Amino acid sequence: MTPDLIYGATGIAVFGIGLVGALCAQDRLRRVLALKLCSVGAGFLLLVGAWREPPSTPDPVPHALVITGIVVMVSATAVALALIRRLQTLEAEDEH
Amino acid sequence: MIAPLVIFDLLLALTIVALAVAVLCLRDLFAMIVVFIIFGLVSALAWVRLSAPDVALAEAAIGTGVTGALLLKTLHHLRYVTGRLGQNAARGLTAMAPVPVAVLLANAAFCGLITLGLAVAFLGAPAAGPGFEGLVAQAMPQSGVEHSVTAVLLNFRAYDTLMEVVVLLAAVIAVWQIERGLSEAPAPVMGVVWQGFARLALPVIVVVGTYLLWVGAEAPGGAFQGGAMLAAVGLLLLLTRAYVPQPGHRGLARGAFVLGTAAFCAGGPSGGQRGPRGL
Amino acid sequence: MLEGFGAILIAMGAVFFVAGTVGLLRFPDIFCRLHALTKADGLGLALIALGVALLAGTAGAAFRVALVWFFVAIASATCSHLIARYARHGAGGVP
Amino acid sequence: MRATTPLRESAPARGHLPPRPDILAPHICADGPEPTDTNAVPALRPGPRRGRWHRLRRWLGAVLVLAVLLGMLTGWRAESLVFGLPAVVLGAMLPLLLPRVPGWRLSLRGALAFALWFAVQSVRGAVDVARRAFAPDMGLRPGFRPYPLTLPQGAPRVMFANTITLLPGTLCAEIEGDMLIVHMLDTRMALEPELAALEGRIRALFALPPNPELCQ
Repeated sequence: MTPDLIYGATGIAVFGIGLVGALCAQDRLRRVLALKLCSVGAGFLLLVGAWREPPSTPDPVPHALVITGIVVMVSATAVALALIRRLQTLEAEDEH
Repeated sequence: MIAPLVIFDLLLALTIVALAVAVLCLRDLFAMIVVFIIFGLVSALAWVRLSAPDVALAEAAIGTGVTGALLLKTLHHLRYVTGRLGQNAARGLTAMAPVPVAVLLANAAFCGLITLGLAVAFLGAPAAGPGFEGLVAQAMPQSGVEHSVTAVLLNFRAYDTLMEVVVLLAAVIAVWQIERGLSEAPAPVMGVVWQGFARLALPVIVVVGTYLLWVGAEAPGGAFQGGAMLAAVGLLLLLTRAYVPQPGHRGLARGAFVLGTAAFCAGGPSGGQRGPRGL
Repeated sequence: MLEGFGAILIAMGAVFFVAGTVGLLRFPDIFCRLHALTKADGLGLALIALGVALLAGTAGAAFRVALVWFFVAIASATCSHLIARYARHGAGGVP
Repeated sequence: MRATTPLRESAPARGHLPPRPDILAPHICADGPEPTDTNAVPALRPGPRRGRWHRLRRWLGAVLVLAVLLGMLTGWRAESLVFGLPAVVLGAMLPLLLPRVPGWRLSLRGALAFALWFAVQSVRGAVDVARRAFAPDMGLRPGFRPYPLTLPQGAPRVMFANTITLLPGTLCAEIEGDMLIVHMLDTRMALEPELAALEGRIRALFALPPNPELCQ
């Protein structure tokens, strides 16, 4: 039982949960969050791939990739949330 | 005999999965966002266990902090819109058109298949051979910095990082265009205790954010993490109403963003800090 | 010796965190829960920070830990004040 | 059925109210109706150094503190100043964007005494709440109590509000003008003596005159 096995399983589970949420969730905010869950799950898998037994240091390239992924994900989330705000306003005006 | 750290890892893993399920299941949107923030922080803790402190810092600051602020802003806007109409529960506005149960089931089955495939691929992958760490260690003297993750981000894969700064810029421009003419929910009045906190915290956040940026050259830290701290400064200023966004300032802000990206193209690692600030 | 003392402090801090969490679960309303969070967790964090500073040994690390403790303490007092204020005003918060 | 907090604050029990002449005139002791006007607190400020020179001194003090912070974090390395110097200057300027509050100064003796007292009180508060959390009968009778503020605006008040939150059984819920709304875990406890003692300590910490009658 090493951390890579435990957290590899966690990553797969989180990715799966996120996928289910992204396809099945009923409200928009939750779908965006579900996609973010997917990205965290993928981050887990990349980091597990980079992990080495403690005396040796982990592989820095996947680490850099995950950081890039986090930044890109926050950009995507910002755009998605702005779209949600716009949609809310439009719908609210329609009902008015 | 199981080592205590393994028990800790297992507990942490279970917590993460439980929190992820809770994000999908909680009915109250505010509770969902709070649980999501906790999920991000606990995953960051797990990433420290995978000896990736840089990534954990980035996830805590950007993936959880900035994202959480954006989510709360969206929820605030949502409640503002619904409150102004005085009807129509908050859920109604975020909800999408109902989907037939059969489609839902098909989707779930599809997800299950993909996840299963992922698991098979993960377990069937060959045992971890040597990755890039040898190559990175060889090239480290040429990079001019002492921390390997920073070297990969800013030196060896600089085009990749440039791309991500451009993505940030594109996102900021897209958000500006989408929100053009949208009536903003006013920032809440927070009171004197909050003002006192901001007065104390603002300068320290600036200094600590800059320190993170500086220390990225040799230890965990870096431009994006420091940039997220500086983004927090902007948020604090908005929440204290010390700065009220005005249409006239937009051109100035746009210029600053484009300049930041241009500065990064010119090769300065400091250009990266400009990007996250706008979010 | 120093390690043992640090470990004892961290364990005591953990006990206070457990107490705070039990209070959070048992106390009847949001204001009482804030009491549990600010006081018990505040002392728990202080003890853990002290223990970690002892274990870390260097002055620089101790300073960073002290800085973290200071800001978490102020932020927790401010946050609990804001939450209580918000809860008193009902769902509004924006007057 | 457990008692929850009623949302209205109730007047304190008669027996707990000590005679406090200053309560009758809180608006005189506090710094007047206009909170942003520094000139409204002449009686409480012993040294009349004000105006531009005073603000510059405060700013330089902030720069000094931030520079020490940066030095401690970076291990006093000279090359950190490339990023550090602009950050320190900018950081010290940011609070100027916030509404102005009266200046303050710390007394070293008051600060030492306060730190010691604060440590003891936070242990008391935490033990009290932990005992209640584990006790079968939590002994709660929550409720709100008003408490008139006599401390001047700005840092002393904020410090007072934040420290109340760490005292046993009390939590600062709101500041309405010159009235502080305190949430108590047990409204049978005596509130005024504790808060009056805390007020005295804060006055000592900020080198303010000890008794509020002075300002009349």
